[in-house]
Amino acid sequence: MDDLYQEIILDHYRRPKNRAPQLDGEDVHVHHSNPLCGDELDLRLRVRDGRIDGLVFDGEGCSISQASASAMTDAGLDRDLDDALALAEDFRQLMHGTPATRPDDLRDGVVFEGVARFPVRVKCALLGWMAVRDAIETYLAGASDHAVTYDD
Amino acid sequence: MDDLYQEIILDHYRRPKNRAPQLDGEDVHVHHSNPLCGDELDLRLRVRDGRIDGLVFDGEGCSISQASASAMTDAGLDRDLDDALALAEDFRQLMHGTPATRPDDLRDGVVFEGVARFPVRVKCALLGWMAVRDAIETYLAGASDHAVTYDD
Amino acid sequence: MTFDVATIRKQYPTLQQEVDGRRLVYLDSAASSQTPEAVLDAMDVYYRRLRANVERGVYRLSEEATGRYEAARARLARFVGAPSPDGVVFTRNVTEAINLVAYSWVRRRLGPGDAVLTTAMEHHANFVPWWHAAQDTGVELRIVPVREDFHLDVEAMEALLADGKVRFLALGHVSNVLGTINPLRELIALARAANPEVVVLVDGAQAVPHLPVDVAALDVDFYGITGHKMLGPTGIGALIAKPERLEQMPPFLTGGSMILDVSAEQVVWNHPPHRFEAGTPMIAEAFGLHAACDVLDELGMHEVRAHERGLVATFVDALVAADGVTVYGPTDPDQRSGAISFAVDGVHPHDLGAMLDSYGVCIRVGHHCAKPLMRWLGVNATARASLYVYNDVDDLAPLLEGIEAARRFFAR
Amino acid sequence: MTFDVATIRKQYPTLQQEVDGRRLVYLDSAASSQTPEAVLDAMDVYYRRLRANVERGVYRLSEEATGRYEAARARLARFVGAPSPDGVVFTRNVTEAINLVAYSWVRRRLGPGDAVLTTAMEHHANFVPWWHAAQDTGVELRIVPVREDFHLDVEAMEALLADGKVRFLALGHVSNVLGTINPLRELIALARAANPEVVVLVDGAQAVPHLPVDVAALDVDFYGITGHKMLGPTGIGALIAKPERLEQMPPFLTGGSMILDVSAEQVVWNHPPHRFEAGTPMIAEAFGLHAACDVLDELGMHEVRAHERGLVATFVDALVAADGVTVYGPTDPDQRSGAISFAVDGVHPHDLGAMLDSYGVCIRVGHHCAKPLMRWLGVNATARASLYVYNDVDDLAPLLEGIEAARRFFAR
Ligand SMILES: Cc1ncc(COP(=O)(O)O)c(C=O)c1O
Ligand SMILES: Cc1ncc(COP(=O)(O)O)c(C=O)c1O
Repeated sequence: MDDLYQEIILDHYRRPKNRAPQLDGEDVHVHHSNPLCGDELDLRLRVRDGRIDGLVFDGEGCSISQASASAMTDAGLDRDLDDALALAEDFRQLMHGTPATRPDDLRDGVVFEGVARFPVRVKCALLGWMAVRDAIETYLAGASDHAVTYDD
Repeated sequence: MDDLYQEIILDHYRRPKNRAPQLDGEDVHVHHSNPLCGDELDLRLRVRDGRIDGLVFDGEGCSISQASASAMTDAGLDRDLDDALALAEDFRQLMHGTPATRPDDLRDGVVFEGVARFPVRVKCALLGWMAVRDAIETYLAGASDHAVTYDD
Repeated sequence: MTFDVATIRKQYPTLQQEVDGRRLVYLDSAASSQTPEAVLDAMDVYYRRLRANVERGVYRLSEEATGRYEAARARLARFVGAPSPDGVVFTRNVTEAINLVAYSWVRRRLGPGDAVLTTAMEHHANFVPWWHAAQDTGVELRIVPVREDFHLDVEAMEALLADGKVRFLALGHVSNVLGTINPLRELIALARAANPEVVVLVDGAQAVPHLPVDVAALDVDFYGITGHKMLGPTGIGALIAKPERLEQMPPFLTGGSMILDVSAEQVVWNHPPHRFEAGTPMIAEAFGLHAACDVLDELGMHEVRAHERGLVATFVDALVAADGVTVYGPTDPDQRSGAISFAVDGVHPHDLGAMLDSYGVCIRVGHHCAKPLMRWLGVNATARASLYVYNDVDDLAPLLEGIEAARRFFAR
Repeated sequence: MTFDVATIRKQYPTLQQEVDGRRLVYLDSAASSQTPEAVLDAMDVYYRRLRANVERGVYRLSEEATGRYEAARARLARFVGAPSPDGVVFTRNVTEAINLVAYSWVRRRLGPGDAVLTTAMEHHANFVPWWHAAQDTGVELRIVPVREDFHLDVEAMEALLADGKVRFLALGHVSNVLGTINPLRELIALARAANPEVVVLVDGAQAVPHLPVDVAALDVDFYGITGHKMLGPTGIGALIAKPERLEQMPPFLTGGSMILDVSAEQVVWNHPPHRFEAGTPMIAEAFGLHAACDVLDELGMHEVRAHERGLVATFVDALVAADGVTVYGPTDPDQRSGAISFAVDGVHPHDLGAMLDSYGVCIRVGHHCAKPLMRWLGVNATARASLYVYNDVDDLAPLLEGIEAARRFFAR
């Protein structure tokens, strides 16, 4: 329990950052869902000069998925797109048990390390990070909308 | 082994009675087979005045199936059709563990009693008796030919 | 006989464990039940003494194994009140049993202009096969909605039947989410009134483990069960059918054992039930299922039901009374079985499940393979506690404790 | 390491028995193999410690059971050289694996003008599904004949491929009757030469237990295996497929676990392999199959093959030399595996089987689910002795003794 639900995680869950249903001037909107848990996530991205200029999420789901999305927006804002993609990959590795190479850049993302020991919850923690990766890739591909459903 | 292969059974197997590929003036021919064991039986019946006037079998199969068919023809010849049907039912009961009610009429058929303890072989012992029943019913239905395949 | 849960529990090895120093409280039998020693022993008889293939051998191991495999078929027939073992087809699980009917009956016989009627309360196993068949064949799929009181909407069902096009009805006996016991006789009578020829399949996955069931009295064409929810092993279920229905059906899976003869020109199918059991069957599993029927009959299915009825009343009352808990399903214990879905204010079911796990309590969270019902409930997921013969009132306190802890922990 | 059969045998409980005071000699592993303690232990771990449903639970029992269920998939992939666990679909047996392909590939994609090529040497499991699909879809079924030397007739096969209409090839790896090891690479190359797009399914039921198999090197699209012939439990088999093939296929059985989303309007299928595993899977059986792969790899598949190669040479030579015995199958041990069919002059196979049983020797008699091959051999049935890791030369004497006794007993 304590491995999973660190205080910082609960903080993000109770007082999420960058949670909003809209984003002015949004370039991309992606919707990701995980039917097993019923997690749903809308992520909106605004890009200026190859940089993440706006990033908000909205959704429903367990504390891990919502807290991780919140921590992700915090760590992702203001980054170059490539850099954000690399950071998402770092987080993904972390969820598969590899220590983070950029713990400082992940900010509160690092406290999700303990989730790696709960395979069913890894998908929850990854939801936001996979969504931002998808949003960036969608943007780079010139599109503005994308929806992804994960298997269990 | 000894329960199954009584000397009388082996005698019928080695020197079958009424084994022939043809029957003069035949009224009905039935072909019965049991694909599991590969037993095949051709039975030919001639009826005069409601009585079994001719009864021959031919076929291929294990000793039990061939010996039982031989014993059956011996017991069946010269009987009224109804009587032969009743006798076949008596044999069927015997194979399901009920003592024969007409042991004398079954003649050598009674020695197959021990087969009842070998479920897989019961079908073999029944083959000839089920064929004669079918032949009589086919005759009574006014037809002259019938083929039946048994499941395992 | 009183229902002596303490003694019963000793028969279930998994329940002897502790989790973090706490007694393991298993409240997920609607997903899969625990397995008693008697079932494990029966499988050991096969693996340790009679290990041989069945239906074909003339040596004693195989003959005895075959005899016991067929005895399991007869035992199950007796357990569910089927008139003859010839109407019992062993399958991997109830999902396969339902698919067998979808492929060998519905897809073979129904087409455009015909309708299949199912309900919004079904497990995916009794929904997706009809949806898929409808896609492929042009059959129309109609869905009985659920009422506010968590029962099927009988008036709406009548309306869906009115034009007489419904030729097949697929209905769950007991809902795995709501616990609702459907009034089968009444619903089937409705369907037969609209079309006397309607063929009826009942998904009995959640009924046979918990209620006395008599398929002959229900007079249904097909009834599906699954072994792992009724104290049996994984890997076995059954389709219980009227033998004449099976006679009318072409095979589904084909291969060894289900044929009488094979050549390039002609294949002669075997008779039911063998026609529908292609290849080497689940032999050890059939031995185990036989023993599971024995265990349940020794307890007595009326006694099992009485025990669960009392227990579910206690659990439902306590959950309804608990702060911030909403129960989805009938509250009258006469109308429900022991699967209790609920929500806890401010706590996602996933988080609740994780918290309860830390209290040694195993519950299921998620959509329970009933997405259409989840849509109707307006939720993505629920938490579900479910009861069986080895549960007792002492399992309630840890559940409530964990719920309360989660409520406090996740309060925003 | 030498192959120490005496030590190996101790692991197989059934073999510890006596029949009428004689050691049980099990020569029917081609029908079903014995099960070692390690496999039974692995299933016990599930039933006694981790008994819960998989793929859905957030509590630890279920999480660990899920992890091990998926580990079994990876283990089997490794055992047969499949590049990825995503290409491994668990089925009930190989019969179901082949039917899956018949329903979700052949029936969905082929029609009049197309041909499926199979052989006269196949088990019904790899014959009847194609025959049935041909009946229903108008696909043409072509059959490669068998040569006098008990190998497939390669020239005839070339002729059957010549018009390029063959879009699917279904081929056994090792014959369960003749023991013949088919030269897969050569035969598949022939088929691909005639039509580079041909899709190939191999029935590996009799190969994987006895030979080192590397499906990636064989480069086949589909490869079927069955657990109960490879020291595993009953009730589990697998389809090993190229993942991209599975991606292209609609589901076969539908229900829970194989979907992502379900509504009246839309069903979203899950990704392979889950798309093809509907409902609760064979969980304990997967644990057992995992252990069976471990046991075989510990023995070493090259060593298993070497042991059986030596043994089959001894058995075949002795049977060929025995009075009145005819062996059906290649005599060169390099071309054959350990299933040895034979006839005894003047003794029906059934009678032979019964006599051998009285000597404690278990062999199979009958058509071995290979009626087309029986027709070609011109017999209704054969006797078959088959070998595995727990057999040794000391099993030969009782076999020969029983044969000789039967010959004398039934001499007319
Ligand atoms: C070559 C071959 N294919 C298929 C099968 C069928 O196997 P199962 O009955 O396990 O599906 C067998 C075994 O009987 C076999 O020997
Ligand atoms: C009502 C109902 N139907 C069908 C199923 C599917 O059972 P199985 O997975 O054993 O096929 C379940 C269990 O999950 C169920 O609760």
